[in-house]
Amino acid sequence: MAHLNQQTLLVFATIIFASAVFLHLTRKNTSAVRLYMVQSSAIAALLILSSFDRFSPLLIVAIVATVAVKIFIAPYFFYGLIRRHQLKFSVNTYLNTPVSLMVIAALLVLTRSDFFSALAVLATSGDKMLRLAFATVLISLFLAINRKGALSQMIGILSLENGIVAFALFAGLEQSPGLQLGITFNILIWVIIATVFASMIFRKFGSLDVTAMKKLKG
Amino acid sequence: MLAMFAAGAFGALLLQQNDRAANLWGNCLAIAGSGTGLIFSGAALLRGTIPVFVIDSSFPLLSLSLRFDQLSAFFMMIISLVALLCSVYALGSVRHYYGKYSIGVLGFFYNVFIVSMMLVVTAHNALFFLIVWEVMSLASYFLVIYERRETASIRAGSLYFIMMHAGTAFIIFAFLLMYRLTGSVEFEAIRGGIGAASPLMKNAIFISALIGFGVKAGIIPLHVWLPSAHPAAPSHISALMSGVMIKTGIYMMIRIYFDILSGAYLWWGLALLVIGAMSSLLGVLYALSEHDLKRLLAYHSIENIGIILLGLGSALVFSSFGLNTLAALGLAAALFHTMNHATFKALLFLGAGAVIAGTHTRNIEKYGGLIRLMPQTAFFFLVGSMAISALPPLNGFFSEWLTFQALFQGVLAFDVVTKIIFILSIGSLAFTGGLAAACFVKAFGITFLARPRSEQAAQASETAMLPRLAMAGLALLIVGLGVFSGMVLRTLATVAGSMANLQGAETADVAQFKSVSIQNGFAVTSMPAIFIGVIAAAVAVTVAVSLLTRKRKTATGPTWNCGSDLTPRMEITATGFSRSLITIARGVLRPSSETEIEYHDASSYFPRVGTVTTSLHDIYQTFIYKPLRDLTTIIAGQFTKVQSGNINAYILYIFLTLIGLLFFLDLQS
Amino acid sequence: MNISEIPYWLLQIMLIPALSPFFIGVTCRIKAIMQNRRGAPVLQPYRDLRKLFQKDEVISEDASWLFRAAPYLIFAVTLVIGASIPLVTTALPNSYTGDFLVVVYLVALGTFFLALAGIDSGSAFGGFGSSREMMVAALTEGGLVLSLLTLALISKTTNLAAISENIGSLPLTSFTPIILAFISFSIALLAETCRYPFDNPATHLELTMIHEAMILEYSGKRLALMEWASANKYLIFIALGANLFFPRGIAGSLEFVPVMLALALFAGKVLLFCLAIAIIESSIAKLRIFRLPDLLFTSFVISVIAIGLVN
Amino acid sequence: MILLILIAAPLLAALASLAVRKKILVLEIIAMIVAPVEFVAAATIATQVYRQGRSEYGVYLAAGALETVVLITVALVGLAATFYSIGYLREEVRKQIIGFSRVRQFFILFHFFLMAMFFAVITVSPIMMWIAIEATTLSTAFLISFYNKASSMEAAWKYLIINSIGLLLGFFGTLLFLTPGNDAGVDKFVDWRSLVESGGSMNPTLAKVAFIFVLIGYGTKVGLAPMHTWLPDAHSKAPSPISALLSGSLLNVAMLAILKYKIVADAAIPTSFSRSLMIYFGVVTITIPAFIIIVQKNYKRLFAYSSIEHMGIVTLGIGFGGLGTFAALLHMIYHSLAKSVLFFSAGNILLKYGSTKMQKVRGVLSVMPVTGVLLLIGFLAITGMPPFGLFLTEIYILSAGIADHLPVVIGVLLLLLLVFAGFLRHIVGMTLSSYKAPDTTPIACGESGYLTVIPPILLLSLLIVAGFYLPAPIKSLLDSAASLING
Repeated sequence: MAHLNQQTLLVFATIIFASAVFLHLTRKNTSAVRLYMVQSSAIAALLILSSFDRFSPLLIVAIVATVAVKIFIAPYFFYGLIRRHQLKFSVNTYLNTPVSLMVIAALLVLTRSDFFSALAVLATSGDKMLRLAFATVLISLFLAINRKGALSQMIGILSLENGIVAFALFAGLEQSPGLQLGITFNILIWVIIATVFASMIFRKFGSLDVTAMKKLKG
Repeated sequence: MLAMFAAGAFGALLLQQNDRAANLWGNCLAIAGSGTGLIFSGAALLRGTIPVFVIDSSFPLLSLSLRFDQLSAFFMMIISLVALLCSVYALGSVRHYYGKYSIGVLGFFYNVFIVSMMLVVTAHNALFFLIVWEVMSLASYFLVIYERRETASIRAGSLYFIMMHAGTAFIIFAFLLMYRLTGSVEFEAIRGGIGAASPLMKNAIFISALIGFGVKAGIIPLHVWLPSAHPAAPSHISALMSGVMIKTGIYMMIRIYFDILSGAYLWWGLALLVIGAMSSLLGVLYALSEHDLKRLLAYHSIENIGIILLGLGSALVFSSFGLNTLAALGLAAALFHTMNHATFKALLFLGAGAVIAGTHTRNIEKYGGLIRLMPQTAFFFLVGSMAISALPPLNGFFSEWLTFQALFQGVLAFDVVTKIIFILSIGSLAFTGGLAAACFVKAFGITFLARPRSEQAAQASETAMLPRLAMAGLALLIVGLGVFSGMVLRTLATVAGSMANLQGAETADVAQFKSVSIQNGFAVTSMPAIFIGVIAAAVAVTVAVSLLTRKRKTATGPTWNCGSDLTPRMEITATGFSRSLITIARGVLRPSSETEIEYHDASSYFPRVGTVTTSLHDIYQTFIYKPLRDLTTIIAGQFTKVQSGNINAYILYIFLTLIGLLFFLDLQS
Repeated sequence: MNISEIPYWLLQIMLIPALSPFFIGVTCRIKAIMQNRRGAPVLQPYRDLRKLFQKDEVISEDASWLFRAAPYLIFAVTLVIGASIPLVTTALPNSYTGDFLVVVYLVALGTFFLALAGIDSGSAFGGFGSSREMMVAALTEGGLVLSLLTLALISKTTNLAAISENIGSLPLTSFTPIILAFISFSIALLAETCRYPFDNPATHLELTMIHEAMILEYSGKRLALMEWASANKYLIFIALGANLFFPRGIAGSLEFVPVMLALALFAGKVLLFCLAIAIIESSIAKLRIFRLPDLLFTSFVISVIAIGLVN
Repeated sequence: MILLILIAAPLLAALASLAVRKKILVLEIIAMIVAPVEFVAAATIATQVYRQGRSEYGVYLAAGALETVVLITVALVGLAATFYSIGYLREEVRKQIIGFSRVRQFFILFHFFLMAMFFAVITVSPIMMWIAIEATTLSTAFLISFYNKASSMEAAWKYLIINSIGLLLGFFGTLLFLTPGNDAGVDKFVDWRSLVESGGSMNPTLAKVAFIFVLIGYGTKVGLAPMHTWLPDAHSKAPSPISALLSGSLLNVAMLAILKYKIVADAAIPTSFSRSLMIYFGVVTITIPAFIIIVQKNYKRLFAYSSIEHMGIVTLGIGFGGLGTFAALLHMIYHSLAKSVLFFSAGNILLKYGSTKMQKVRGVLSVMPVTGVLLLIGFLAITGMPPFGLFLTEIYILSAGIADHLPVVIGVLLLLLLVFAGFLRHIVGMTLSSYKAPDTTPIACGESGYLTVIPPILLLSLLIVAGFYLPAPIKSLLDSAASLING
């Protein structure tokens, strides 16, 4: 993606990163899904941009599939889940917002630190974006840790995946479209299964709070 | 021979539907196998050839290498001998189990047990050795828990198995160190390559081998499994375990300290002496306080292992000074006592088995008067008791004498610190002898003499023919080994001299009238002379007295008891018998005694029933094993908290691991 | 062994059983005198034995063959020991049973059967006697072995006759360890021969007796043998004390005159021992049974010190 | 061609099962046909690899020595688990725990699961491998929640989430490894071989970071502590044949991924890096379960923890290198066999006693003699008692580490002892103790059916034989695989 303006890329990277941060801040499940859609859209845009220099029909299919899964199907499932179980506000965290933000800041500092410079060799277009993408990965992981809601965890994981894809794009690590398709298909299945499970869990436990599941220990 | 045992093992397993057939098949093949083993090892021992079998395996490092050198052949002979007689005993005695437990399973593990012991003492590849060593533990474990509907057996078995496994861990460590030093697991190669090892390594090997094999041998404080495991097994198994199996630990100590590891350090021998002294003295004291016949015998095994270690320790001290002749003397003493203990302990366990079979109890307080009901068993037990109490002219005396002599030489040879340890070892050996005699007066007296103390004892009957035959064989062996100890010693001296570290050492002269002379006449004794002397004197006295008093009549009457009627309750009990000695040794034994008195009325002036219960605090449990177990449980509890059930925590672990490793990487670069 | 040795061998074998009742009598007599009694004549023990041999005997119905056989065996053992130790000469080459450990363990053999016989009758006394006897015997063993070992180490041999010979030729200056060992040995001697402060040979009171309790059920010839054996043991220990620790005067050869002189000297030494024992018995009280171990351990420790002082 | 069969057969079976209506027997027949086919195919591949060093189909599927080792365990346990499942499910159907649709669901997912594992093993593309391993997660999620109980839902959810996160991190690592291929051409198909070849040109620090991610990622699937947390839950809640497959096959497949990346990483950086990491993870992974095993109350969890511990041993062996690698691979095979036997017996016990609490299981040896013996022998095998092979491999692994990692070896020896003690206590309590029937529902003595005992018996016999005799082909396969890993 060397032909693209650094500035443009940084904007996308910031969008991806910011939506991950906002995922931490939001109190509503619906807005979380929306934030995910924003993030996915940014990824999709990046994908499309990157496809300009090596056009192939299969790639188009792959991109379309990705867009479909990430922007439409996954949110659709999530919305369905929210609708069915009236889950609009069921957001519960371990750390309160300020502390969460501090942790995020710490993670951000971490990605700025020296050890990360090794990854800079990957950067075909400036390591700023890479660092942001990596920060997204970590912050999304932190989301899965911090949130007690099953839905938030799922979104966290998907956001993590977005972060990785973004990282790959910024580092110029595109895979062949066939593989891209496979991965997308995988994610689709994952989203379906996870949604079904979330729904089943709601039926068994009466909420999507994962901390209710603590029978298995020791 | 292996085939015979294998056939015995699997045949018994196949025949397990039919108790009788399984018994016959399993034990007869065991007899045949151990008979062959006896001939084979005897031949190897006497001819001095060293048959070697090596079969390569498909696994790296492992080869099935068997070597019948002198030491192996000697131990093999002991095993075969005891196994032979125990099998004869078993043929007659396992009938109790018909219909109760599977005879086939017993036969299977019995045969596996024997054959694994034989392989243990002949294996010359560390890996192969470890395998058969563990198989031996495994087979004996299943024999210990054979009476599996008894909770005590299961508990004993578990303790036994865990201790064995712990021991094996140390043994593995010892071998791993040797492997590290020499890059080989073949004994021959290790011996060749280990010479240049650093002192630290050698000491580490010494310590871990000591712990590892010490567990098997039952040295204090690693003995805790022994008093519960030996009694739990059927009696012929106890005989084998106590008489033979624990000696495999001794065998390996000899093998490693005298054959493989060259250049012993002084403190090794001294450590063995101290452990030996402790084990022998404490073992016999614990035995004194025991009222379970088989447990009592088991504690005596600890005592005797202690005596063997005294011999071994002195040999190691001598060897560290390069005094090979003296070292060979100590080693020969240890070997002799090993063999003797195998015979008399086997006999005693078999006798105990016969008694238990007759009375259906192991509580010594319930016996009494059995000498009339089971005269032959009583006689054999008496022979065994005398031998274990080191009374001349039986074999136990000679090996203790030899051990004494080895220790005496130590007092003569060394400077103050070493000397004091030797003196104290002598003292402990002397006390041990006396206490063992006291203990066996109790064991034999309370069991066989006076009146039956319970219904069961009054209804006991003599055991079957074959068990008696086995016991007779062992008793004969005890007398024979005692009387012909000179000749035996000559063979043992060559065994001791065949060790790599003691090459060509001369130990003893066997001179005119089979008298044995140690250290150029420092000590001389003749077992045949003692034997003949005592017998001749006894016969002469009997003849003379009966000639003198042939007109005098002998009447029988009730025992005088100050005019009151005598009941068995008035006889001395085992508790009472040993109580004074235990009270004296309360500093080490920590006895507890509870006195319960029931009164006729509330006034507490007229006691109706008084019960005194004495027992010992198990200081090893309290101070070593229980804290260890508690600590483990506490740590385990902490580790359980890792699996808290909270999925967020689980993800956090992954996250932290990731961050941690990345930081680690940062630090590295 | 040639023909000329035979009389000396006979002397060696017969000396202990022949003289032991006499010295028991002597001890009793001395004690009696010290206690202002007249006492029985010194030959009284011989008369007692004769009387007992002529009596019928009653045996407990609970007793087994062991009870019957024990007296013979115990007596025989004392005979063997008596023949094995140096009495009047060190020239009898007894390298067969003359080892001090053999002697100690033969003593134990006698004790073993004595204790068993005590239990066998089923009487409450016998059992307690056995228990105490075994306790004392077990605890004595350490001191006994180590005190004799002191001598063995000094003379570089464990053969009693050789020890006797060697100690006799030592200069007096090297006597410190020997004296210590002797103290230790004396304690063991008192314990083994059932004397004050360990046992009261004169009573049949259950609180005090050890040895007598065990032979309580014996009568007639077997009692005679038991008493005689115990007398033998008494003399044996005194002889050991006399000839190992103070061997001066013991004959070094098998000629008539030195042997007879040695015999006389031996008798004198034994009499001295009897006197000492009688004095002890008359002047101290019997110890409580649980104080005995202290004394026996003292004996053990003294021996350890003695060995430490050797060379 | 045969490689294709390996994937096609389970796929077809799954589709065929999907089409079955009403008849359980048809499902069983399909499974019974397919399982031997897969096994024979795997065996044929093994022979091919033994003879020619490699078996290939097109550019996409290939198996070398290392793959074959894992393939054998998958096929073998798969075969046994198929037959065992039939017996197991029959019993459950008989008890009316489940009905037809559940059985069908079981078999469909079972076939998919097997297919995913086979594919993961024989695909040449790292990304495809990632996809396949992710597919195993997805196909087993519903198998774990098979009984639809709250606790099995919980287990499945944790399984799904944790593994997804782990695998995403692994995916990240994979991407990082792909950088060297980046230069050559954008659309180039990257396979393992090209990765190794271009490994030398990789930035060392980058390779290290990538390996850390891969190790954590796939390590989650392997059950390396502290990423193991899903494993005891999932393995204990799944139906027993699935537990056996999870423990006996899936862990090996995931381990294979780590091993392959290790080879790649070693091409870029000194082996000491990957080794020290693996030693670290090995030790932690042995330590945690070793302690938990002592206080465990649930026998299926006990076995699951034991699986973690054994994966730790394998990791440690690879970390030690040398003979340790060979032993680790062999250990994987032995562990698969032994652990399957244990899970099968656990299944039998569960069928009989209806509880996974050890406290409620007493006197197995009296109630079900065959299962009791299987459990006892399986316990001895899994704790590394001779004459079973695990003993030898553990010794090999320790001997490989004794020279450079003395404290580790000492620690591991003690931990193994701890495991043994814990196991002994539990197993003895279950098997040998006497069974007292509760008054309400006494348990009938006897086994649940021959199909529930014959597979474990056969596996056990194989284990015993393999403990005494290692066939030359297997040995040479292991040798070449080990030399691949050791570099």
